[in-house]
Amino acid sequence: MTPLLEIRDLRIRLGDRALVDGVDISVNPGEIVGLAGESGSGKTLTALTALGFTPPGSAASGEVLFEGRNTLTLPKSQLRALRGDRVAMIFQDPMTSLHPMLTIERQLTEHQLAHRSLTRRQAREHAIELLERVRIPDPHRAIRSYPHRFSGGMRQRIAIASALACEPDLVVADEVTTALDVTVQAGILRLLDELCRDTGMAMLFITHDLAVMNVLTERLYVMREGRVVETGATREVLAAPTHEYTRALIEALPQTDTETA
Amino acid sequence: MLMFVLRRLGASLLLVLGTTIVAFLLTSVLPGDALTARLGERAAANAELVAKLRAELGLDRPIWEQFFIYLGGLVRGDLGLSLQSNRPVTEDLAQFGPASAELALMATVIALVVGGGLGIVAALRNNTWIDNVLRAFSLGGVSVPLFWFALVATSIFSTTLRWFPSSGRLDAGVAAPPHVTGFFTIDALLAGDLPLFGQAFEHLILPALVLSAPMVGLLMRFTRASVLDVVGQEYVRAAEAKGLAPRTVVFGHVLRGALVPVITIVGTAFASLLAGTVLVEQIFAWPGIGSYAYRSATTLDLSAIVGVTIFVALVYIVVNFVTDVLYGAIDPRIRRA
Amino acid sequence: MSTLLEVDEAVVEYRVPGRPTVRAVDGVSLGVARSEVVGLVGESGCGKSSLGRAIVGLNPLSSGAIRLDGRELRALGRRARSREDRGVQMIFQDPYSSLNPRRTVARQLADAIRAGGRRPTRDIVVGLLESVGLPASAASRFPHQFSGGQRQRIAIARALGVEPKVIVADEPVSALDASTRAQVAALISETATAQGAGVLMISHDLSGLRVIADRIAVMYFGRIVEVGPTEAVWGAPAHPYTRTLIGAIPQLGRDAPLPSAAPPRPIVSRAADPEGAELVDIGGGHLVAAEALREVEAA
Amino acid sequence: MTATAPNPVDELDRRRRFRMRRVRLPRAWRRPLAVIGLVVVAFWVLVVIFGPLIAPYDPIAQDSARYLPPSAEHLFGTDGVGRDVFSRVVSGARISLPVAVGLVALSLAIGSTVGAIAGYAGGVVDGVLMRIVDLFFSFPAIVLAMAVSAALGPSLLNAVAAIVVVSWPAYARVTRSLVLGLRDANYIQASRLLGASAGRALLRDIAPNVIGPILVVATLELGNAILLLSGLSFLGLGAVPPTPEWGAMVADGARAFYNYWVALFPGLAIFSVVLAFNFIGDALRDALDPRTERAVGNVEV
Amino acid sequence: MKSSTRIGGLVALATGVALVAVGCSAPAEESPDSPDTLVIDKSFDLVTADPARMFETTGGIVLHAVYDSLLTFADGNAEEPLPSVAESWEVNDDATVYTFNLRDGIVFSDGSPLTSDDVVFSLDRVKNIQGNGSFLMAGLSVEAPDEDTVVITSEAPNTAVPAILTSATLGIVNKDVVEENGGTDAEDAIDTDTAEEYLNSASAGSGPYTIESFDTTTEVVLVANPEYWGEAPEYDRVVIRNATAETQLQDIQSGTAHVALDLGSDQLGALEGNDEIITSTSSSPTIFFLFANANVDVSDVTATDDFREAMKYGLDRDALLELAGDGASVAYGIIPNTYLGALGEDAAVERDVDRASAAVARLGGDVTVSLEYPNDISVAGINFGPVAERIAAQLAEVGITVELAPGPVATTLENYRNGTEEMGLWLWNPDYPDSADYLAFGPGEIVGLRAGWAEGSDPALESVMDQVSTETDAATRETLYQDFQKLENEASVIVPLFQPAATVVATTAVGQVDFDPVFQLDIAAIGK
Repeated sequence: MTPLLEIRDLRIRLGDRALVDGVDISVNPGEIVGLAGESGSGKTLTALTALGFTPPGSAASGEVLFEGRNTLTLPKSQLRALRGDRVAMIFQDPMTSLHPMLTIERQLTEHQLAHRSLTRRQAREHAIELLERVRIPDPHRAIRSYPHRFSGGMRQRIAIASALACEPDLVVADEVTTALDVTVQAGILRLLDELCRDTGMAMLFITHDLAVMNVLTERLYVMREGRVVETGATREVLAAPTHEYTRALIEALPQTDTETA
Repeated sequence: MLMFVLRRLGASLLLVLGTTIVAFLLTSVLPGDALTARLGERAAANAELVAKLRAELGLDRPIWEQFFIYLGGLVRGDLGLSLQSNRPVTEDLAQFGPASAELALMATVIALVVGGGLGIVAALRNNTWIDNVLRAFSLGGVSVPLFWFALVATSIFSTTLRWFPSSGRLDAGVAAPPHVTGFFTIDALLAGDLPLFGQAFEHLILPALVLSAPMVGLLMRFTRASVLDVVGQEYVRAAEAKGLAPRTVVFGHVLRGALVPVITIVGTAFASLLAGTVLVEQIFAWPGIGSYAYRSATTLDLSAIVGVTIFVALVYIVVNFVTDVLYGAIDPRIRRA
Repeated sequence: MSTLLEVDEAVVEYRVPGRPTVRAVDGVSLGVARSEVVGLVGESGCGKSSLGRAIVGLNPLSSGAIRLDGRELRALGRRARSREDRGVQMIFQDPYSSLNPRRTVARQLADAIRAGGRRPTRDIVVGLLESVGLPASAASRFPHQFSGGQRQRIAIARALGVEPKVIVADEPVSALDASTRAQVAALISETATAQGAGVLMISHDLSGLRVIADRIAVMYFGRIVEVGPTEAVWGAPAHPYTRTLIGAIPQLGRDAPLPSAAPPRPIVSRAADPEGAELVDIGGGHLVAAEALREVEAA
Repeated sequence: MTATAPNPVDELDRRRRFRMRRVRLPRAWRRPLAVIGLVVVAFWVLVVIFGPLIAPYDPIAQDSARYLPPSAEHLFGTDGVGRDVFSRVVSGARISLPVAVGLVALSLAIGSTVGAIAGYAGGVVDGVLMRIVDLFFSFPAIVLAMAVSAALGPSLLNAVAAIVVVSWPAYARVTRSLVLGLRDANYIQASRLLGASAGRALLRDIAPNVIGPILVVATLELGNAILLLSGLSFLGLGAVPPTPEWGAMVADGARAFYNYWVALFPGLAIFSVVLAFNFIGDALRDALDPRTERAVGNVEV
Repeated sequence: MKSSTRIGGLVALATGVALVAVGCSAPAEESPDSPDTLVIDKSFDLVTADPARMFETTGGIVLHAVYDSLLTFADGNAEEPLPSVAESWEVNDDATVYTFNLRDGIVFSDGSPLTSDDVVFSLDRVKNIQGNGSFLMAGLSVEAPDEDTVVITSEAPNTAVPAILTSATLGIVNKDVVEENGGTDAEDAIDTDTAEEYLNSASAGSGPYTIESFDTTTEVVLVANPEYWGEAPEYDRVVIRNATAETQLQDIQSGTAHVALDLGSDQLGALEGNDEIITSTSSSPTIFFLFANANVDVSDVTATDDFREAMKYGLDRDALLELAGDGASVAYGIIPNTYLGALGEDAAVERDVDRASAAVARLGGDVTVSLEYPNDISVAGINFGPVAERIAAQLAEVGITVELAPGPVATTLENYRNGTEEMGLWLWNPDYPDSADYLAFGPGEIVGLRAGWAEGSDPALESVMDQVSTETDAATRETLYQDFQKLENEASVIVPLFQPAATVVATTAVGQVDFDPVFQLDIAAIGK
């Protein structure tokens, strides 16, 4: 199978500091791949290159092939055509990733209108469908509303709906449940899992929480200081880590078991 | 919501009352007497006449009595008689207020366009040489002594280049357009008199440009800071991640988010333009509230000083109110309530 | 077990003119014994932080009382806090704003030692630093020279410096990196209990608390809905909310399922159902709100 | 525009550490405008100190012909009564700068005391004090200053008094908002829990942390003070002749602006000093927590 | 112009103003033809357009064009009053009864005829309203024996009556119109007359112009009176605008205004070599003077003879004259050089630093005095500031430290009129063109009192004043006025400094406009 996203020997330097230091990652179509690591490990940076984002003033080398095109060298206009359409992003904090002064409708339709030849009405109808799909109650009313009317979990659902709007092949989800309460997180995780299965889209899921990683992702990359230290099928890796860093991370977690579930 | 408006209104009224009291007391306890200046050389020597005039103007009463008489008038919309112009202060304010407002609004528009525009550019070119040059430019605007700048500007653009007329709101002897707003440019347009509009505009533009200098600087810096603040927000990254065109991102997302603090500063800056108008109006012979304030102060024309003070306090309150309304229009979070 | 800190029917309300009064803490009673670690768990907005701040006196109580060794604590006023009241100390969530950026670590620790009624000496300062795993050289430095985890250690040392009877730790590890959380949490409970102090550890992370807490109290909508020994609460949660909470925690393990997503049901206020809000002992110091038992009966 | 969104905790960490690091002043000086500002201010300070040695003529002696254009003998020409403009500009620095510094110090002392009390005490005290501040804010400063100067007779001292009366509220507002922001900072609360009284917390814990931002405001206000003072002198309500005050000198020159040198050079002197202070203040403001930007800016008007 | 261009370049460079980008349409330049509307720039001191209440310079200029008085002056002549509303007049030997024959066929601007009733009403109204100009009617009473005759009787012999009657304050108003609008000439007119509002918006005179609009702060617009009995004026519409000397300079250079009245030597330099501008300079009757208070209660320094001597000889009048500009002249006595009895150059006081220093030494040296003056008014383009600064510099050379105490006229005037200024620098404009007006400078008179010079301080001087006020013979009066001034100079309480040049600047389109020594500007005469 040809990978949807293939990152080969990615190196990102900022001044004399190597932020990402030779990373290889691949994501197959329809696959949920996890990228784990602590702060400063370079995981977010690596994932963002899928959308062609690199920090200002940094130098990136290697290849980031999305559907065969290298997003590191792609012209800006082509990059824009990809973003939001073929590859979408969901951010950590739903409180800040939705524009507080724009209606939900605008935030769900503007990229549809930019990437698709749709009428405003069509885009709007699609947006309502999306809201239904992420289980926002009363979507017809919700769409005229503003983000501040919704709770954190609801906002994250809206952000997910926005990412789904153009039926992307890949979604990059960056710590999307970190800011949420566990009960809310559970709902979001189930929703993401279900959406990926239903639509066949792939997801690159970034988190520092290995338990979340365990329940959601199929394959896992563990990063540390700009390098991938361990990779494999998620449950295998977490059940029997080979790298000491992975082991240390697991040990740092509070001991939990499945008895009570 | 209604309670909120009422409370605000109440607070505003208290503010006006407070301002009135302070202005009244200050001007009353200060030495000096407008009456003297008004009397001719010979008449001033006539003690009987002076006493009679003082009585007529109520200046012989105790100060608290004067104050209550004044307050009584104030309630009826009577601000007393200006000694220098020899007519009701309200009439003076009605005449000079719009002149200054027109000037200040024009300066604000210029500042919004120039300062706002350059502020956006500076923010988007953050930490480049362009940013530094623009920053120097904005600080220059804030730092320039207006009275001197006005002199230099008239010397270049009126006297030497003759691009702009040097003084007044209209050419001499040209009748003002029919009074609707008191803004000659707008009134001329309303009257359908294009040449008159052109003339009014020509007179307006140079003093407005000079007056806008500090505001341009201020707005530029605020727009820059505010845009920078917003550019760092995740929702801007989100907009980019949606593949929107840069123009859409800047104008649709960044500016929208950056507007509230900018509006705040426009509001406060507008209300405080008066200090600038005093100096600028002096030099451009602009018959506005600034020159009126200066004349009132130097002639110790009590009613006029208090009148100007109340007027300015009212402008301050109105501007605050307008900014609040604008906030609501821009930011749905504030609209709630 | 003698109760050191006693929270008795505490109510905290926030009044904003023109808005309905918010009752953040709705009649909570809770005790912390000497050398005991009590975990207070709940999700955002449940009132756990309001309660924590009320206990140390940063939020005034609308009604109820906080007692330390039987003596009622007063909320912070304009005047200096009395020596007795200094017996409760707090460790804050954000390690960046909890230390004065303009004072050296030594001086801030000295303040704490003095507050506890001792004369600060270099030995005591160094001893405190060492007890939280920091080198003596840290004393002369300023807070900004430390990482988040290190700062939290300094904050712990400061709290310990007073030799307090009770430490309230408000989400002390949630701002730290995953790998250091367990260490810091353990450090708090170990050092404090070693001194004989009780600890009220506030957290949203039930699994994290489970490791260090002797007892766990579950807070929901301003009320404690279940409280009991950790293993009892974790192993046999009696209140539906506690069950939801536990079920939502993602697990490690080869056959860990996706966490359950059943949304927790909102509960009514104490005023609307005083009996349902009453805590009932279901054995072994395991208390649960009566409303939960009603549901069991109904089922 | 293309920046990445790093890990959240990461980002939080980085921003905070970055903020702390930037408080250290030397970084501010790396900005070119700040360097220019410092050089210009240093230049003027030297002029203030060595003024009498630099000035070739007595600044008030009417020794020369009137309105001589700039020449080797009179670098900046002579004014309407035959005084050397260069010497007057140089001596003017000894008036404008120290007076402005004193004025700002006075306003700052009054304003920040009121603001600190209002901010820390809160409640009724805050309400009353801030209403008073509001009152002065909505009061047309220049009118008040003009009236006071006109009535008491123009003098530098009266002008200074008038400006102090209208400028202290700005400091009160800034200080209040800073104190208010810090009052609930965890380390203040921690300090209170350790037994510090409100007053002690204000002085020992809050004061050192607000003094920086307030001094930045003061730097920026220094420029404003010079502008206001020279503005009043320009209107004939400030410095009394033959004092070589810059604003008054511009007024002298305004009468015959075609002899541009009389007004141009003192005007440029005001401009350069104010600009330099603003360059420095702006760089300092940048160096501090970005959150103070808004508070600082409000005072500007 | 050349130097202005250079400033432009320099300043643009220096400030780097980027305003150039803001282009503008063609400037509103005047065609070289004579303009339809004449624009005059004047620094306003307007209060009212009611002649009975008006007594200001600008008001005088405006109302002289709107109201005719019984007599007038014309063509720069200030010595011989000419007929106006009165075609001829006679006076009795002791100068107490003046009989005026009114001209036939004069009508007001509304077409109604002007009769002796209107004259009596107008003059009595001035008297009873007790305005600033009422003193002109002091001691005079008016009667109308018939429709064409007016008789004015003076309580004491008064040769100045014809000159007084030329004043615009004594302009003849239309009795019916003014009464209709609340006017009265009754004794209690001060309380009951309410015609001012009307007269500020319209006019009720017979002069060459009528008022179209009147604003005390911005501009006054006059239009030609179609009913005017005399030769029609050149311009149908005249705008008099309020402008400072600096603005006037800009306006005249940019063509915004055609006539500028207040340009002084500071501004005139800018116009040198400008061939679109015609300047006309003549002597002004305004006297700038300095006084040292003679009242010991005010100052025990300035009240001494030694101080006065130091002041008199310490001043360098020629150096002060420099500040007053080309065409100004040293005031040798208090009476202006064109008036009867003016002193000539032989009365000049030469500066004598030694003598002045010696006087200061007798005072014990190290004398510090305060000099007050108004700093917000300028006359003939001259600000008091530089003059005061130069006086201070000159007196410093003889050992007197002069602390300058300027202020807005509103505050300084009060001290001046209360006689509490230690030293004062002021000016005097004649109330009417007669030397009698200058007796005000004697001890016990208005100005004398302001200098703390009480009645009886100088018996010799005062006896001359008594004589001259009742003397009817012109030659004798001339000698007495000269004696009066010599004694004044001797006493040196009040030191006349200079008479400034009065310069009227006009564009070539309008042609030369001359200063009028009585009315400052005769609007109706412009362009003729």
